[in-house]
Amino acid sequence: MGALLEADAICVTFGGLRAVDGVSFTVNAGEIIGLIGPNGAGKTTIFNALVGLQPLTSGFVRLGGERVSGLKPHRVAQKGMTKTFQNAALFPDMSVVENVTTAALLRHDLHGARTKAEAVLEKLGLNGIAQADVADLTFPQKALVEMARALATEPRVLLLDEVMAALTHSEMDEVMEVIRGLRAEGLSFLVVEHHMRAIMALCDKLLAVNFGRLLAHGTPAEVAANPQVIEAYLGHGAVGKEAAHA
Amino acid sequence: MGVIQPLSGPNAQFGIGAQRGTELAAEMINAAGGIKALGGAKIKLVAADVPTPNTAAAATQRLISQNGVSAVVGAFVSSTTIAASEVTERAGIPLITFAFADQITSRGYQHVFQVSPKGTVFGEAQFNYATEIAKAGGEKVDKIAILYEDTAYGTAQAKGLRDAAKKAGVEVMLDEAYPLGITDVSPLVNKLRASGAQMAFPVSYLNDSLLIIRALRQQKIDIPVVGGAAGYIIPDFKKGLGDYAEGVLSVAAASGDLIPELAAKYKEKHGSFITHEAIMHAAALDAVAQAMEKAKSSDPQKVRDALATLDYCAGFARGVPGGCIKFDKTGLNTSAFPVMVQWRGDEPVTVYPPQAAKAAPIWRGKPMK
Amino acid sequence: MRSFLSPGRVALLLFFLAAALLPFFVDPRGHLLRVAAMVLLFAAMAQSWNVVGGLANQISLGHAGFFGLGAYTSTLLFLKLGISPWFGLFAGALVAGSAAALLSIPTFRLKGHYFALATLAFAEVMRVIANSWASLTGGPVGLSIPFMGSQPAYFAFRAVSSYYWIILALLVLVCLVFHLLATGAIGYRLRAVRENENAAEVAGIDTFRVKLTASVISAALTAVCGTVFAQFTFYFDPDSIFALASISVRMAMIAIVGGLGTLAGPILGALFLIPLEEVANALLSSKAAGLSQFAFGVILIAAILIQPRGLMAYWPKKRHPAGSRGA
Amino acid sequence: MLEVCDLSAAYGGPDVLSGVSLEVKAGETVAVLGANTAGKTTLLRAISGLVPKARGHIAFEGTALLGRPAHAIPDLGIGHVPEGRHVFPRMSTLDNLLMGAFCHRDARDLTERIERVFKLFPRVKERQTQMAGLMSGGEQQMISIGRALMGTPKLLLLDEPSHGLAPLVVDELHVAIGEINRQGVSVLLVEQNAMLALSVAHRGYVLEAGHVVLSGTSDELSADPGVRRAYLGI
Amino acid sequence: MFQALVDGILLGGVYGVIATGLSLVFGVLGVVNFAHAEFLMLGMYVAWFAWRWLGLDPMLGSVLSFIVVFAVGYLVQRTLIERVLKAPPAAQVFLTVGLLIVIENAALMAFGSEFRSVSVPYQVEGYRLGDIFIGAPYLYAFIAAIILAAVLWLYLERSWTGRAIRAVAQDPMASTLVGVDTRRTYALAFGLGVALTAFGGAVILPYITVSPTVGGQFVVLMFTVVVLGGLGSVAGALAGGIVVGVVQSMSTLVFPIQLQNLCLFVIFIAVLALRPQGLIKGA
Repeated sequence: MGALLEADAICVTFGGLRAVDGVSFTVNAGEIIGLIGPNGAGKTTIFNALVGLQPLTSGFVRLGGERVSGLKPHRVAQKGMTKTFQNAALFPDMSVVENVTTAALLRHDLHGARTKAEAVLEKLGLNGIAQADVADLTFPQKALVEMARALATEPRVLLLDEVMAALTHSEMDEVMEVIRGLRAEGLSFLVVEHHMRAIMALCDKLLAVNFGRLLAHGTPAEVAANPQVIEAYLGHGAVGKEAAHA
Repeated sequence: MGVIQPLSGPNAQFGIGAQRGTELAAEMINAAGGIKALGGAKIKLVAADVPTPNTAAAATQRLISQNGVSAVVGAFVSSTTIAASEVTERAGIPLITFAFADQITSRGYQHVFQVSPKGTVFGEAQFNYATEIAKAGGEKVDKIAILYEDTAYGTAQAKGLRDAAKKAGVEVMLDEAYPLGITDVSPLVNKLRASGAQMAFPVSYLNDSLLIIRALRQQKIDIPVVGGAAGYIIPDFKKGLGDYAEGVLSVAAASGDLIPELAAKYKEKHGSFITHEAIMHAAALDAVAQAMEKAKSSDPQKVRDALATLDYCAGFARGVPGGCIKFDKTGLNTSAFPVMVQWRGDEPVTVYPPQAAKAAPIWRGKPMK
Repeated sequence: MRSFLSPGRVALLLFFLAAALLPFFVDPRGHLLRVAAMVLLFAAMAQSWNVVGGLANQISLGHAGFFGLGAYTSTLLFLKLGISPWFGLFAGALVAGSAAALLSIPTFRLKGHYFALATLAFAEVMRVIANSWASLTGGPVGLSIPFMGSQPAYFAFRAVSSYYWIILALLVLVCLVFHLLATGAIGYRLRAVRENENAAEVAGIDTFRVKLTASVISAALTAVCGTVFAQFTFYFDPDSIFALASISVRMAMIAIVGGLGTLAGPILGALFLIPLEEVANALLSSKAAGLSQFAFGVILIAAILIQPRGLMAYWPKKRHPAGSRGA
Repeated sequence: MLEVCDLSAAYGGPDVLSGVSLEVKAGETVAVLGANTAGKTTLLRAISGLVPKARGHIAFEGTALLGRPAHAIPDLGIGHVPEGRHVFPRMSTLDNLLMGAFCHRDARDLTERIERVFKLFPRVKERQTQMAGLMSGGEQQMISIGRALMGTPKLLLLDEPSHGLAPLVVDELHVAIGEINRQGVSVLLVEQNAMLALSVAHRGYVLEAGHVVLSGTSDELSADPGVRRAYLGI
Repeated sequence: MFQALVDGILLGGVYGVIATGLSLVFGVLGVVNFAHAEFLMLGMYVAWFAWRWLGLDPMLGSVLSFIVVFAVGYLVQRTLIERVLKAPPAAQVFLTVGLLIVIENAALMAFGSEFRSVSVPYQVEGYRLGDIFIGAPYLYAFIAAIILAAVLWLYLERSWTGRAIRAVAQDPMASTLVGVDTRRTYALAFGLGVALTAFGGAVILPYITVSPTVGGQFVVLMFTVVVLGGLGSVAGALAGGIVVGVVQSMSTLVFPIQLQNLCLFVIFIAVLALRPQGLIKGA
């Protein structure tokens, strides 16, 4: 199997409600895949299910051909997949470098982890704020630090949950540059993003979800032209009469 | 002189009574001219609150090194006393107590004196006296129940009861420990009723004793109940039970009617009758004062030696059944024995054994000869 | 952390130096030294609690359970088998550590109030067992350490100062362990778990193992304190050794009043509270029963309301004194 | 009716809203559009007094709102349907509606008010004795709106009513919102579903990163390529 | 066997009311009140003094206990608890533990340490149903507890303030949006919670003694009941009370009474571990 990450008909049910309903997709090495859909469509639940924070009701997740569904998140991280959180879940009582070092401990001893953390911060251009208290950071900085923390676990697949929310256009460009750079080193990404501009510019392929189901997948242009997707986003009426909803 | 008593916490009631006893004894000695051999030196009491054994060690140490006490009197609670004695023994200070766990004088310590009989002796007496009274009342007892709280005091006394019953060939139908501070005794009483025992021996502090007596009445169980000191012979027992206290028998270490004039003084001062813990601790203090007279010194070591050879039969010592304080090698008062008291009106009256009795016991409503 | 001699470290070293010199200036058998020994012992206990309560932010109200296990294990080994309490010390640590590991299985998911309740019940279970299993534990009568003069091999000394040295050494040891935990790899992981468990998991931290390690270490250290306490006070009984207010809550309170999760917090807290209590007991207990305990409670409430981060918050510091924000 | 002047707000960190000004006239439906973290919800929360650190000026029928305790605001005639619906999950539908009239608990016309809600949402009537927490998202949204209407508001704040709902239900709500407005209640509608919002509203504002970047009538905004771009990047 | 069952139910009804207060406080404020049992003690003292000075039977004195302790609770909430509502659990735990120590020792200073007990005529009466004995005070306390539970249910279900309390418990933000003053409601709920417990304390006075340390005997019991019923669930607390009463009573048929509490603790830890939301779900 060529796919690095494979989700096979994953379902998540919360007390009768099907939050994720039979979603399947694959991510190949070095790909950047976008996951789009309106609020409440189940994107974050899919992320949580992939990394093991949310137990699956059915279906499988495989990483590099090896089954990772059913493992605890730290085991999944060890296998090479981790995620960032929607509202930057940093460890608030630690400095930036401490936050990143903690994650680097997964594959290094304390000394090695510090070195690794500094290297990651350097790569993301964050060495200027390495000693800062995370409470003092701006939102974009927090998002970057969280990305740095995730990178410190040395993943093969990184799931980014709205890292670009509330960024200005130039900040967004910077972050996209970083992501592209990492992809060039062989890292794969699955990103949830609301800024369509960023998603369109960044992703190789898009997955669109709504009501926990996959609506469409394909190149950004294909997906953006899909009537169902437009309707999910703009509400019906936006695409005119041809978009009779099923 | 140091006085350690539980003035707060669940046993405070007894500690306060005991402290009042020591205060009364000290006042009387001072009023009579203090320790004459030391030029009329007055006794000064330094009190410390020891609600738990943990605090006892620290408080005792403080009395010894900060206040330079010659001797320590107290405490009412057995475990607290044991904790304190570990300190006094190591410091070479005499400790005189009324607490009656067997361990207190069975460790071969040189500086511990127990004015009362041991807990097991109490248990034995509780059983023997009661069966003898019953026999005199024409009732042969061969099935009994033992109920006790799981404290040092309760377990020691229950052991005495158990052994005495075994010796007398009486069957123990129920032998049940329950936690201190039990909130509901109905399972206990259910078990008692089902056991078919003819007589019940509860060993408990006040809360449980009230609960047990009331529950028995509710269930119309008329098994005689013979209390094991502590909760059964303090003023609140009567306050709590009212008329149902009348006629309840209990074993006791001492009783106010043995020293009527001193008891009257106490009552005048505090408004209630003198409890046995007050008498015994007063006697303990009295004994130390006598030892000082005898040693002509307040040096702890000399006081200890004088105590070891003391034979004192006056003052508060007369309140101890047997009338004297005389310690054996282990530090136990050899002349003391427990008595049986029975509630008559507002006070318990000594009814057994005959040599100490002030009135005849009443068995199932009938007075005995 | 860069310079070895930060003001904090200097203060801490000065404290230990002063503590080491104290016996030369006061009566070696006296009360003052005894109080000082209690200060150090309670500082050590609070520091042990701090490993779980401060670093992992799990509020345990049941550390008396481990404390008592230490005291009972070493004392029973000595009384029944004649094994020196010096070995009993390690046996106690082992028993308490195992108990902590067992307790972790049902409680590791619990947080905040639920964890506090479960640990409280654990200590109560220990107390009931010690009370009821009289053939082994001596039951409610408690256990006495036999008096046998000075026998260093059996942890028995005449002078208070000997115990004082041992307790001081214990405190140094516990502080060292705490420091290594706080600054080592596990310290990073513990703080991460404390602050955001999900994020910690995703960052590759086995949160269960981290919490387990902390609670086992904390329990073992507490048990060592229990053994030393038993040897020092010569006597204990189930009600006092497994007590909620005077052991479990006090350990936690000293750490909190001093500064939760900080190295110096428990020492500051013990230095402040234990003498205060001693003075209150000496001055007030014969005046009005309950007054000193009342004062103790008022101080606790005041400490929580005025400065929940403890006395350490008043120590001038550049950055955060790892506070108590929970997830 | 409602005037918001130079409103800024933050939750401890950087400003979520900075210098927002807008107004709602009596009888109007006004939409506020914008991406996820643009500050729309904060705007509504600030009007309802739930953002203690809000600065600037908000006036409702001439009464200043900032600084007033949150629980005193509904009585002025402002109903707020919060994001995520926030029904009382372990209360029956009927009790949920009754809670909406808490400010008017002595009013005599409570039954009539309930009937009016039932008329608007017949489905709510069918399930009036059920626990609200067990009902579907759409039904919960109807209860939440009904609850706000029980206070007979003059202005209704609606926060993402179509969030996570199936298209058919969204249609139903859309009709109901129009009806509510026709009955004389002004509406301030926050939506991500831009086209739906504009089809109901008379006017609209577009928020981006805490600033108002566009405003105009619904028709103007619907035709604006900027709005399309902001949502789909095309 | 049946005797134990009946005893357990009678006892459990009262446990239920006592624990309901604790559960209500947690349900509405999200604070675990470790000092809750101390309000039981206060309620008992109020009823005792009402009996002593006014000659009121504790069954009637319980109403007075309810009112007085409600006022105390209201004040405690406004002055102390309110300030830690949003604080981390550690602050809440230790604030209430401090409160426990303060109240207990204040009572010790004010009332002395002696055990006090009322004496009322029915105290030593009992009823007999076949082989089963029912002590009159147990029966009366049970009836009083059931009546109070019914009144509480009506209050929470039917009155405006009762509904507001439930609303705040379920969603404080939405409650504010419909005009409920949450601060006042919190204080009301706290006062009500401690008053319920005080009432429970008063009605058991005929078969129990009161002293400053009586609260300590009920702490773990209360928490077991509440955790069993689900923290925050009022109906669950009542059911939990009965379960605990029956377990406590039945366990003595098999185990020594000494181990009565051990059974409770084991259940307690097991429930916490397996189903921290409680065994019995309810409103």
